[in-house]
Amino acid sequence: MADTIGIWVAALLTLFIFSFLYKDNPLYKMAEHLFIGVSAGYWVSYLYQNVFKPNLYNPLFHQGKLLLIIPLILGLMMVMRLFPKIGWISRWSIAFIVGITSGYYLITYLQTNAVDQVRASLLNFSQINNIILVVGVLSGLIYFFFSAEHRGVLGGTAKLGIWFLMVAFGASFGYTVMARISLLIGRMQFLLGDWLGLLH
Amino acid sequence: MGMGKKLSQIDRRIIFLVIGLAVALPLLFPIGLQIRVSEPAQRMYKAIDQLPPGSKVLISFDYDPTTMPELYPMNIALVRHCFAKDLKVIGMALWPTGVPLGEEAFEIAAKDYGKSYGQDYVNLGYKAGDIVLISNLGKSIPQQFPIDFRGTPLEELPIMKGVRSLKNIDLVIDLSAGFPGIVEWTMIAGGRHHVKVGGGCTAVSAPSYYPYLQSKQIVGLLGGMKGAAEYETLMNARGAAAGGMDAQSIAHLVIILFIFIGNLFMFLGNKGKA
Amino acid sequence: MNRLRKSEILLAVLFPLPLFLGIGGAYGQDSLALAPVAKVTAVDTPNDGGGSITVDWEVSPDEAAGKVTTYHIFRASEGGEFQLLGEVSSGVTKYVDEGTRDGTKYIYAVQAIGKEGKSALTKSSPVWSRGQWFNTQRTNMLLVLLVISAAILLYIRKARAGGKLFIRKIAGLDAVDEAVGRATEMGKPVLFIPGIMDMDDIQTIAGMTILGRVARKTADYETTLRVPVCRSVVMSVAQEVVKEAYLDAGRPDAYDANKINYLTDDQFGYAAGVDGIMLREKPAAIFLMGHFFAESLILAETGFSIGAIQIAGTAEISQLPFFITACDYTLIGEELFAASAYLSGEPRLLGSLKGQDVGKAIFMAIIILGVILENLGYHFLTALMTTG
Amino acid sequence: MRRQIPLAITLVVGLVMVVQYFVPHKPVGNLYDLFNTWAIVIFAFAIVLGVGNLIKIHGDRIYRLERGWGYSVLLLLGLTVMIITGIGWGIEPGTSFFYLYWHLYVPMSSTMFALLAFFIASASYRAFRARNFEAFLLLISAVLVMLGRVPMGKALWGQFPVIADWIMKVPNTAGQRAIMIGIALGVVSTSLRIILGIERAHLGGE
Repeated sequence: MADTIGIWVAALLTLFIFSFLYKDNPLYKMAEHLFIGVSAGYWVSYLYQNVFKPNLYNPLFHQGKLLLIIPLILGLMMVMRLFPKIGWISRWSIAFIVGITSGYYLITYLQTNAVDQVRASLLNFSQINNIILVVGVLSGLIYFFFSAEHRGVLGGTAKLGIWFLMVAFGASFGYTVMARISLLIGRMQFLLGDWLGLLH
Repeated sequence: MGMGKKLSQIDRRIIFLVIGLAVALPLLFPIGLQIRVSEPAQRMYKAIDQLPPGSKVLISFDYDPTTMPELYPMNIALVRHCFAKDLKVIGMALWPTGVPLGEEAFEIAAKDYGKSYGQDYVNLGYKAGDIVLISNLGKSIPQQFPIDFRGTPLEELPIMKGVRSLKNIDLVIDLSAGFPGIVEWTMIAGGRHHVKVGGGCTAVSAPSYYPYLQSKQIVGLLGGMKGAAEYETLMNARGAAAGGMDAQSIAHLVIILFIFIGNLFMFLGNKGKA
Repeated sequence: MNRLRKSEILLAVLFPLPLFLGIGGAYGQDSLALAPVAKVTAVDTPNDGGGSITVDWEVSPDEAAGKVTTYHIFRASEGGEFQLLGEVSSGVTKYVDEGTRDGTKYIYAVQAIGKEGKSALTKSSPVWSRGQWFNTQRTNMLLVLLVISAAILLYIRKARAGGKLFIRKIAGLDAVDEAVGRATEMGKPVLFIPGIMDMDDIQTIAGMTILGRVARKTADYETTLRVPVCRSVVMSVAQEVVKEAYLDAGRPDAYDANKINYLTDDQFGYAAGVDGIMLREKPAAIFLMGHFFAESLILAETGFSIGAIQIAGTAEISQLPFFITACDYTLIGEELFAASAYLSGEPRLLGSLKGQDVGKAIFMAIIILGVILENLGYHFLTALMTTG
Repeated sequence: MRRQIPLAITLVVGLVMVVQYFVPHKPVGNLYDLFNTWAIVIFAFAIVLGVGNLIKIHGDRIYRLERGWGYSVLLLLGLTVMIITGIGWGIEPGTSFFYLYWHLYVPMSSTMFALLAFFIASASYRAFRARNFEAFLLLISAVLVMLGRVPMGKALWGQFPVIADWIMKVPNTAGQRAIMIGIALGVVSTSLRIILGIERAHLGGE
């Protein structure tokens, strides 16, 4: 019974949102606002149960890990942003978070997305595909080289580079289309199958 | 103003209707087209297949309901494969929204293979922290997840015996819908803690992960619903993804046709001007 | 009949066999049915902060026959009793103990376990763990990091000292004047969309620099500039930027703060709002500069359908394809930042851009050199570039 | 004060994160562990900020009975119910929180993104043009990939999937890699500027 009601509610909300395709209307606006509220509430409950309770409240108040007072304070400072007068205090916590992520990204991007990728491009030319790959990487990098005017050989190579980029963007394009269609298929499977029972 | 111009300014709602039908009709009246398995999916399959029974696999459910049609069928197919090979599966999530989805997939697959919670699989739940969390798992798993999703302390779970950190994990499988996802696992679990990483992602991000495949930073990759359908084919179990492939085919043809017609108008229009 | 008898005989012959061999039944659990593991080495796990010992062993000779299912790993503090630490499946020959106390001496032992029984313990020599001060596997990364950081910082310094730094022409930027000019001719407004992210996003910041340039042009040409935004902070920054540009152009009277307004934080709500503006006001030029997501194609499509000149720029790779096919000019990825550095003349941006170019040049040189060496059969550069 | 302390925090924390990569030994390693654990907790507080803003904006709208205040009531209702059920009785499957998640949140968020399929279709017809050689190349590659990655493509011509695989494996990998290396360098320079305090945009404009 509860499941049947749930499926009907879900189906109606799905249709409300799809109604936007015809034109913007109150049913869509209702679903949209409900959605924003529900998703924010979802995150609050989740973080409370999975982070706040086991990582801060329990260890701090039940296991006596007093050092956790510091992140508690930094966390509260973050929330102070809600109050314009003392909002500046949130900069301390933001500075902490930004420091951690900057330090982290600095190293990880350099390793995984630069050095590891360069190493993987040191290929043997026994296969034609390896040659194409190396030429593609080099010419693509030339395109993003801003210290010299793209003229002559450099210009030609940059041109080749942009072609490689375009083929890559084409692949992204194709895959994005694929992804969006898949999501629509998922919704249709729900409407036609779970709700109306027309699919087998 | 010729017919071309008029047609190119056709009411969008007609186009919406066409694409809606292109997806709905093949679902109602399936054609049953054959699915070809691509190399990255094959590699993912092999990576799991080669693991000796009892190996520990960590699956991170880093996706949400918006990408469910793509990643959920993969989730089921991958867990099934692990269970079929008698691997021990530890589930967790960097996205809170992924936990219940992973849980559901666990339950479905566990029923089919007669696997029991705590012994053969466990769901540790979600924890905030993104990259920082992954890095911490490299030091200690129980410290980050003192209890599992159901509130049981980790030391009471037989499956967690001998699992202290990522070093004791034989393969990380990530179901990735964006950030944090397979890139972060590759960077930290793979790059720093030397654990094998593979998994599935949305079709949107698949092209940008190919360099990691070529450099062997990831062992295999399933891209989008098609990737899921390929894995279902490899497992000989047609599921929701394989069932959607006819609709996917027709919708792609319709979109290609739209692009072609649109460009034809432009071409004709330009000719008219000249 | 015949078959039955055969199996009966077989049974009779084979039945005592397990007893005879001492496997199976009550005996098997305690007796040592399997050959022991050949050699167990335990060493301090290298390049870590301590608290960890790595145990390696050679497989039991019985593993090839498929008799081994798992290995048990034991640990004893010196003089203490062996305690079970963990188990791994057959085929695995390594176990990392992450729970050691630095400086304490331990002895490890490995035992093969099978259906038929188990083997004797094979012990390691005593070992203790400690932390290392430098991870030697990462020397290469340190080198790369230092060189690139130095290049970036040096160029920033040079730019600050007033040094001239050359940046190549960026095609999309030339089109800005053309687009604003056309809007003026047609007597229609110019629309600027700075993406949907907040001011803490570097793409939004880059977008604001370009907005300054566009605003300067619309001030000169006396054309209306519309800037609908998705974040309240972005609105106040955009108002500042535009006001300043109008002041610079000597036309502060033409500046209208109401033309730069906040719509909504919601992604699709914003897209619908901007669509409405496009359809009502029919701008002749549209700039999309900043961080865009799924709404990019909705915006670009509507802009295209009203026949506007569209110039886009974003570093969000997944949205670039839609801009490239639906807009007249597109700044691709880093070009957005280069354009912003070029326009603003900010030393830190220009310097960074130059420093990054040095990085690119180094990586290109390594690739060329590495490929040559690989093809000549030398692999040391590849090994050198392998990160740990 | 308001600027100096945050800059110092970023500098110290950022440097520790970089240095620990090279120095695993105790003082550095421990500090790094500690920071990590704290970061997770502070991250979690950010949600309070988001929800606080939401309540502020929509509470205001209801209070002033602005146009569409009814929608704001619905929004706050959804928010409240999810928070009360989730914090009060837990979030596991079987709870009322989970029921609401599954039948409200899941269908709505999936449908929001499914809308994009329609918009892509209409943009394909009305806007995606091969306006120059580059865009032409992009569209050709897109069409080949779209054909090659679905079963229909294979049914039409056996070589479509082979071509799509090749595009993905070779030119796509090359193009993506060039972009990746470029982005990595951008991240390095931005992070470096932030840690050293050359870049201060994240601390706000004042």
